[in-house]
Amino acid sequence: MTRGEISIDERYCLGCGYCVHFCARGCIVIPGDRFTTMGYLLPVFINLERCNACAVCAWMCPHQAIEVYKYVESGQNEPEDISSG
Amino acid sequence: MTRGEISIDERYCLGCGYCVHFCARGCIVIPGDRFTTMGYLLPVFINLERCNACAVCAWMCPHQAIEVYKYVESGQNEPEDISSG
Amino acid sequence: MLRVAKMSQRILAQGNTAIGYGAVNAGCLHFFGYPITPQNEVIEWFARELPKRGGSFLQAQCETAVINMLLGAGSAGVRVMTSTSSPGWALMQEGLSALANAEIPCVVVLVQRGGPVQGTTQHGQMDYLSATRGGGGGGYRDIVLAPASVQECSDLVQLAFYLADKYRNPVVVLSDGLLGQMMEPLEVRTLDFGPLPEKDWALKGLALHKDGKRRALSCLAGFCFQEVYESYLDFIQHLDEKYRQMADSEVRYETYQTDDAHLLVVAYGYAARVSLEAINMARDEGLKVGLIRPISLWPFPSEAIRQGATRGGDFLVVEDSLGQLVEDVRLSVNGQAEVHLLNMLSRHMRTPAGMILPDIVLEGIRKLA
Amino acid sequence: MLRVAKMSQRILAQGNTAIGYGAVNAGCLHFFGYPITPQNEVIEWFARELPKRGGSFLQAQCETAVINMLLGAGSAGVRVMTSTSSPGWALMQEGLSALANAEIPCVVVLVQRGGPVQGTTQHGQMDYLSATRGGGGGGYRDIVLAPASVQECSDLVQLAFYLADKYRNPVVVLSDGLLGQMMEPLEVRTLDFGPLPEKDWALKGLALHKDGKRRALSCLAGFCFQEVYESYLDFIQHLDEKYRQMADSEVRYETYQTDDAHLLVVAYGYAARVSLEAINMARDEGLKVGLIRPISLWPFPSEAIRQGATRGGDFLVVEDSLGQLVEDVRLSVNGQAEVHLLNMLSRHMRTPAGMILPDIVLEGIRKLA
Amino acid sequence: MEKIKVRGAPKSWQRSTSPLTICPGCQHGVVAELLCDAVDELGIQGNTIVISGIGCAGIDAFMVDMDAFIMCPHGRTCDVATGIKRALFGKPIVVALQGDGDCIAIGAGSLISAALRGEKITVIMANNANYGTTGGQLAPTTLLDQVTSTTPEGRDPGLAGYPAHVPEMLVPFRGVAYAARGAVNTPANYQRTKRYLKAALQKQIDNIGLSFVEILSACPANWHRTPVECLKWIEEKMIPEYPLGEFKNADRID
Amino acid sequence: MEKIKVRGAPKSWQRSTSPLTICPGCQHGVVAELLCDAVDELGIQGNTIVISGIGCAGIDAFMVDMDAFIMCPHGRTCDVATGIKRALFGKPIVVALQGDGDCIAIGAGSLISAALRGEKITVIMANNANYGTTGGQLAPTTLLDQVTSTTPEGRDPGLAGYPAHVPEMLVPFRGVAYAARGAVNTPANYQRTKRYLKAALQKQIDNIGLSFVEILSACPANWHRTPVECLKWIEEKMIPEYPLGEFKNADRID
Amino acid sequence: MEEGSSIRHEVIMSGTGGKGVLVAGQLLAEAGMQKYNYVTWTPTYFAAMRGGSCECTVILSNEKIASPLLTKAEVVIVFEPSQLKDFEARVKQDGIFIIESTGLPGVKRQDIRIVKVPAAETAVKLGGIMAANLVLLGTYVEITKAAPAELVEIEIERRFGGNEKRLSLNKQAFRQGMLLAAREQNWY
Amino acid sequence: MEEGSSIRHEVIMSGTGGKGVLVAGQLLAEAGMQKYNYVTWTPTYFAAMRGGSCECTVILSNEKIASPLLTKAEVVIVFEPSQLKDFEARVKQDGIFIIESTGLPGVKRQDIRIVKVPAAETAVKLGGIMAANLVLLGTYVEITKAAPAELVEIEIERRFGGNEKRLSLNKQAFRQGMLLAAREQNWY
Ligand SMILES: Cc1ncc(C[n+]2csc(CCOP(=O)(O)OP(=O)(O)O)c2C)c(N)n1
Ligand SMILES: Cc1ncc(C[n+]2csc(CCOP(=O)(O)OP(=O)(O)O)c2C)c(N)n1
Ligand code: SF4
Ligand code: SF4
Ligand code: SF4
Ligand code: SF4
Ligand code: SF4
Ligand code: SF4
Ligand SMILES: [Mg+2]
Ligand SMILES: [Mg+2]
Repeated sequence: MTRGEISIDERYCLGCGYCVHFCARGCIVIPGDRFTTMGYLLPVFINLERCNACAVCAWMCPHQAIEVYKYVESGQNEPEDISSG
Repeated sequence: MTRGEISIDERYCLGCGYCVHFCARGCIVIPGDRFTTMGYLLPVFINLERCNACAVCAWMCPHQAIEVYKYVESGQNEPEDISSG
Repeated sequence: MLRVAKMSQRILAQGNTAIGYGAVNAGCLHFFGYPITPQNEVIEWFARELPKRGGSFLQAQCETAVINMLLGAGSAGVRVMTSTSSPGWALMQEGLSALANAEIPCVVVLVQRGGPVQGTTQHGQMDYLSATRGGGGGGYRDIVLAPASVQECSDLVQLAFYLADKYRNPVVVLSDGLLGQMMEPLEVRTLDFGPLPEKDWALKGLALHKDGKRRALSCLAGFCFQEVYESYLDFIQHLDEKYRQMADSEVRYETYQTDDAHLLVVAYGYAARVSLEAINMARDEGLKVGLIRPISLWPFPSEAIRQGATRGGDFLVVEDSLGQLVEDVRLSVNGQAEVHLLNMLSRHMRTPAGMILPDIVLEGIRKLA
Repeated sequence: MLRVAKMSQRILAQGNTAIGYGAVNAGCLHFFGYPITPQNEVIEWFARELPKRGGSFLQAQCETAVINMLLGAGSAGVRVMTSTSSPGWALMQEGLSALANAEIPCVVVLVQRGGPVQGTTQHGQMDYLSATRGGGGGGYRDIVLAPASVQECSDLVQLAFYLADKYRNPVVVLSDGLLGQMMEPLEVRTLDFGPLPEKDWALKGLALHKDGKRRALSCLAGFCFQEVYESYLDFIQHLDEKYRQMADSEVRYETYQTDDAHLLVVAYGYAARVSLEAINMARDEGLKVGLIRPISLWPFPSEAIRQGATRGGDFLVVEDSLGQLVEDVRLSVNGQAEVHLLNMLSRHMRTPAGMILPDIVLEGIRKLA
Repeated sequence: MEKIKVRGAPKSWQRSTSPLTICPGCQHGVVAELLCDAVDELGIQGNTIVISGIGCAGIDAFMVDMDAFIMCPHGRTCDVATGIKRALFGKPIVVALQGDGDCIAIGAGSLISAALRGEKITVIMANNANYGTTGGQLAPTTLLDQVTSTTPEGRDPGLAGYPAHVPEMLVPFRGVAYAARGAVNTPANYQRTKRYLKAALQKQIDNIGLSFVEILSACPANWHRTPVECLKWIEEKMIPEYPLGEFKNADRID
Repeated sequence: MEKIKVRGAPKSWQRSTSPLTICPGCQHGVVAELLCDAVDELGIQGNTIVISGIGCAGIDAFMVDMDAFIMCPHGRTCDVATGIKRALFGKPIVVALQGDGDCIAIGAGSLISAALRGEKITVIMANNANYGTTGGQLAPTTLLDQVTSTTPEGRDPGLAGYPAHVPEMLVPFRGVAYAARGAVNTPANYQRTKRYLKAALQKQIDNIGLSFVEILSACPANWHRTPVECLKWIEEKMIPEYPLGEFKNADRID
Repeated sequence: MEEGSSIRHEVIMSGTGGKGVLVAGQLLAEAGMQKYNYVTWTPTYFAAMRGGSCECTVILSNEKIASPLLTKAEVVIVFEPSQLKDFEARVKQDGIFIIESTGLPGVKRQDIRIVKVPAAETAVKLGGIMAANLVLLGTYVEITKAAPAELVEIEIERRFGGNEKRLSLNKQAFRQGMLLAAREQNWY
Repeated sequence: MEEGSSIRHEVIMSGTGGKGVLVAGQLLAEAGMQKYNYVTWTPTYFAAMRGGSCECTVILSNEKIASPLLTKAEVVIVFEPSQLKDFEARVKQDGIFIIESTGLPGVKRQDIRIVKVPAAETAVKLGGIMAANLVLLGTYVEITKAAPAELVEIEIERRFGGNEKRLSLNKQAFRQGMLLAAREQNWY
């Protein structure tokens, strides 16, 4: 199974919670005690195991704060962007 | 048969010729040598015999220059205006 | 002049909402408007309050529509108003001169923002020339009243309705973003300016006219009609006389410590408030400086300023634009005194939130007094 | 200044069509317009001629659209213009100040009619204040050029395009119904005003920019961007400097027999032509009278007028309005001389066809000289 | 035998006192006549206010013996009508009388917005396929290939777009109660169009929603045809592009 | 194992350098993202010019790495777009990016006229059922009974009219090549809406006519709901009033 | 072009819309373009399309023309009887007042020359009342010699070239007007 | 109201949109209405809806207030650490600078009294960061006694009456702010 990972850029995240809402695999949570540089509640990626790099969180993030990565065998050539899903 | 008559007000007629065109009974002509007060060709009512007071000429006159009369037996009560045809 | 007919309560109100209180106390039951910062509180006030009072509120599709709805409603003889800010004001120019041409009374509140037009969403005083000189196509004059406090926002709106009806002409209330947003105590009261003639010219359907005859209005008054004005020039002459009468009768201004002043500050709206503080500070330093605050921007208090000039003082105009009011001061002074300008380039910050603050005006005064 | 680059033919042309010749000879291939009397000949000329010359003509749905199409086309860096009359001008006020704010060059020809706005379909000079003071929302300045002959209609449109590009600012050509409709011989010629900087700011798609970087424009230039202007006040300061530079460099006027004159007539457009005739008549009677004809209404030739005033002559302003140009003359004279006004109330007939005729001006001169 | 008058100018017709007149054969006069007829038959003369836009069609407002705002700013007819309707709390019958340019070029936004609001007014648009007043320029209603003074080679849709079909366009609007198109090029069409006008006014009387009637109208001066030739042009060119009929007739909107 | 990036901001996305930002959860950002996605997939970044109207939706133009006229005068977006399209003789792909108020209140006349002309531009309307920028007033798209700051008792159609259905309205226009409505409240709708946008841009590339896409967009600030609640409101309230789908898709117009 | 000499002709033509006043003036101005350095043709009218009074002023001169509008002109032509009274005053002293002769009230001034031309009658006889303007123009050109008749005829041809019937009617009318003037030189 | 005496309080509050700066100022102004003849509350902010810097000035006085805007005020409260530098200069000599205490760079001026308040921390502890403004307001009221605390509390109740949770949070925050001030009167 594909494994993925995301990174959330604290400078851009406004804590709206869409990523949490839309990750069907429950990989993102808002702990409530962490804040972005602008003072908003920060979401955190917690589930490296389940993330399949589907990129839905990134599509739905209105503030382009998320980057999605996928683990591939070294040397394997994957499409650069699966957003057009 | 109904008999009618029209009068054309020279002050308002602009000589467009619609009345001539629309009188199905050929009661109106533009002789070409008569002019209105404003210098337009004047139409003339010529056919007292055939006019049936249908009022079409008056409807179609854009300049409200025509009045239509109808001959009725004295004392007979006719509708005032047949325009709503 | 300020005969208070009815007084009810004292509340803390924004300039923008004070406008609403003023209007309904003047018997205005009709508001047409369009959202725009920094006057949204005005239209929201009317949206909330008019229905409760049996009035009618409509948010139109744009400001061009708004001013033409005023033309329609004003033709019916009701008191009607709108409020807008600079970009919306720009869009109302054709309608405003149509109102002047058709001689329809109405009140337009212009809460100025920093320009040119869209410019910013914050305060500014850059529409002075357009308000006093008559915007788009020209040839007409509107009375322009400039409040400098929340109370005046309310009171001058009432005066505006009175003058609009008196002269059958639009009247403009020229506020600004700061005045509109700030809060001060407001005495909610009804002012009485005296009786007005009946609006026998209003369109209501001919069955409602005493003489049973139709009424017609047009914004080509002198061009089309031969009933009211025999010809175009008769109409223009009538306008000329009307504007002269306004100029003779409707000048309003306030002076402060002008008697012994060597320097006269001229400012309106928020800049006048700031200048007043600076004058107080300057007086504390022993500087002989006073203030002339035009309340009517058109007609302009030229005579008062001319008198100041002949008494030998110089002038400092303080305005939050690159220099507009200063033209009228120069015209009034007519070479009899020096006229200096402290303009928006002296704001305390470079963002749109920057303002002309008392210290800066004080500095300006110090240099001249 | 009038370096003729190319001359082709001499034709009898209306002022309105001369505008067309001027524009295409200035390389203008884009016209957006809307019909309105008395300038219909302009738009009809472009509708007929531009397609033949590979240009693009569009009749928009209204003037508000027109001025915003100019904003779009001007952003692309092409020479673009429109023409309108007073009501249309009023509707363009928001767009005009947006153009000034976004610093987009374009040319707007205003063929004035009798007002207020809709007023009449015939000549008038009632938009002077609005053209020179900046219509709707304020805070900006447009250069305003006023032709007084058919040849000048063409030549000044070319100058207008040059100045618009030079300053990245709209330029207004202020004509009137009479000038627009009259015919005179026109030398169809191309004028050369010298080189201009490349329009590197223009929007064309980033693939077409040398640096491959995007270009962005906005009519909230000082509010939104931090690339070009660091802040709002930087932008305003830039405008201030630009307007000062225009005021320093772009004053244009013509004098006639002013050297020994005791009375100086000031007039622009058709009124200047009529005044010239009257001055000739007055000179025949031995009256020492001359003419100052502002060609640029903004920047105004204040200095020339001030000099006239200090030499001791009085002034007679002749204009076909209730009095607008007279304000600028008064501002320039600054109390140094008497300024009299002969206005539209002196027209020879009371219908909209009435004009200020030479005899009437002569009478005015006789009273003063 | 006695002679009785059976037809003259309608009761609510009024001779214009304005120096503005219309050209010989201009059918805008018939549009005004029809409005008067409809108003007379509904008995609403004393309660009707007519707002006309600027243009030749606007001159019609001089010809009605009803309260009128004559020639309001170009294109703003529906806005002015809205203003007066609301100012008088819906009481009067308000008619917006517009040329095609006034209505669907510069006035498009005002009409659409009034339609969205379901403003209780009646809009009459006289469609003469050009701007009559200013000398015959392109209007949104100009036919394809029609020569006007701003489409000297004929209207090219690639550059100047397509003819506007206003009543058809208004059908999907919830606020619109009635939309029809008539003509006055024959006596039959005259009578039919009068029925449309009465139906439209009735919608307003019944306070249902906006009602709209377009009327094809000859412009001999700018079509460069004699008046009688114009009638033929209407029949052969205009009606095929602009079919006559009722497009919407709703008893209630919701 | 190697980590490769499969999704970040779109290629033609650009971080705004403007001090203007949008609120947390405002979906206008997604509209901008979708536009970038579509532009990237069509490979037209270097040839596209974006014209945005004034309003929160207009801020989107800060976020695209394309030539842009950002926040042109309110409602004139289609006019400015027309100007630039014609100035460059039809060469660039021109996108008019508007809020609902910008598009169908003050901009109604401009949109209708561009549609009548069949102007070769693509119009994107972000429908958030209110005026976001000015603090949540009534827009033509406001739902019936919806509370806004100028309809404090909820939108009453008798006073404030009916919701505007723009793509539906555009269908009968000959000049319109494409009209659709999408939403971004679910990943599926996100993808579907991207297809609409690409189809719309393709119409312009193929020079067919005006193309139009409405996108429902959450406004947490003025709906007074959390961002996630907004998604539900879109699903339950907005979509029933504003059904998603393609309403017109013409391969040629004539 | 006569070198050095200062020649100037000025004429005001007045009538109502549709009577060809403006066209007559333009034909004269166009013809004048060949002979004079300076020419002005200046119209004023009420509503572009729908009749109403209308007027134009033509000046032909070898020297720069200051005002294209004149309070009074050497020659005034009135196409419309009803306007006679208004325009009587606009003829310069010793000037010429050319008027359509049908059914006129008396002109009062004694210091001007009055030329009555049966223009409408003449035009109707030739085939159409719309040529009355050309009759009047012919009279004017013959009396004043402001522009050579041939140049005017070239302009008539240029303008009406497309429409043979109209062209020949107008040419005839123009010549007839000249003839009338030549025949009646002594009318006062 | 104290007759005859000339009392005046002036405060500038600054922060970013959404932090309750304007509300804090309004609560003070409303409360002041009961005690003073003259009150001004004057906001300036960037874009109405979307954050950005924002500021308000409140003046309470028994005498007419000339300018509602001040270059410098007796008291300046800064809600947003990043704005410290901009506002340091706007405290009058011997005035008070009330600042949110989390992670601050040093203030340079020696001629003013600096009051550091852990407002955010306090508010979060009480149940929500959005009550930080009330903490700061409490501190201000306790230090300056510009308005009686009870009057401010009445205003808090009026404004948040509909929302019990929010009301109690805000009231607690306000009192906590006062307490902090009372406890730390000697902070400099
Ligand atoms: C703002 C403005 N623009 C332009 C005009 C000039 N104008 C007067 S009427 C008109 C159009 C008339 O066309 P239409 O509405 O179709 O009426 P019609 O004359 O054909 O009956 C125009 C463009 C004007 N008066 N005001
Ligand atoms: C002429 C003019 N009128 C009003 C405004 C104020 N204004 C700015 S944006 C806007 C409306 C925004 O609503 P919408 O288009 O729906 O965009 P949103 O903010 O909801 O995305 C208004 C009325 C303006 N800038 N210019
Ligand atoms: S969707 Fe984006 S902005 Fe929203 S919480 Fe997630 S990362 Fe932050
Ligand atoms: S990429 Fe998919 S699975 Fe991974 S965090 Fe995002 S939404 Fe969840
Ligand atoms: S229809 Fe009327 S205007 Fe036309 S010719 Fe007959 S009477 Fe005259
Ligand atoms: S009333 Fe009828 S029949 Fe008589 S003239 Fe008129 S159209 Fe002919
Ligand atoms: S120009 Fe056309 S529409 Fe106007 S009055 Fe003449 S015929 Fe009628
Ligand atoms: S107010 Fe609404 S539309 Fe505007 S940025 Fe905030 S959420 Fe978005
Ligand atoms: Mg028309
Ligand atoms: Mg919106």
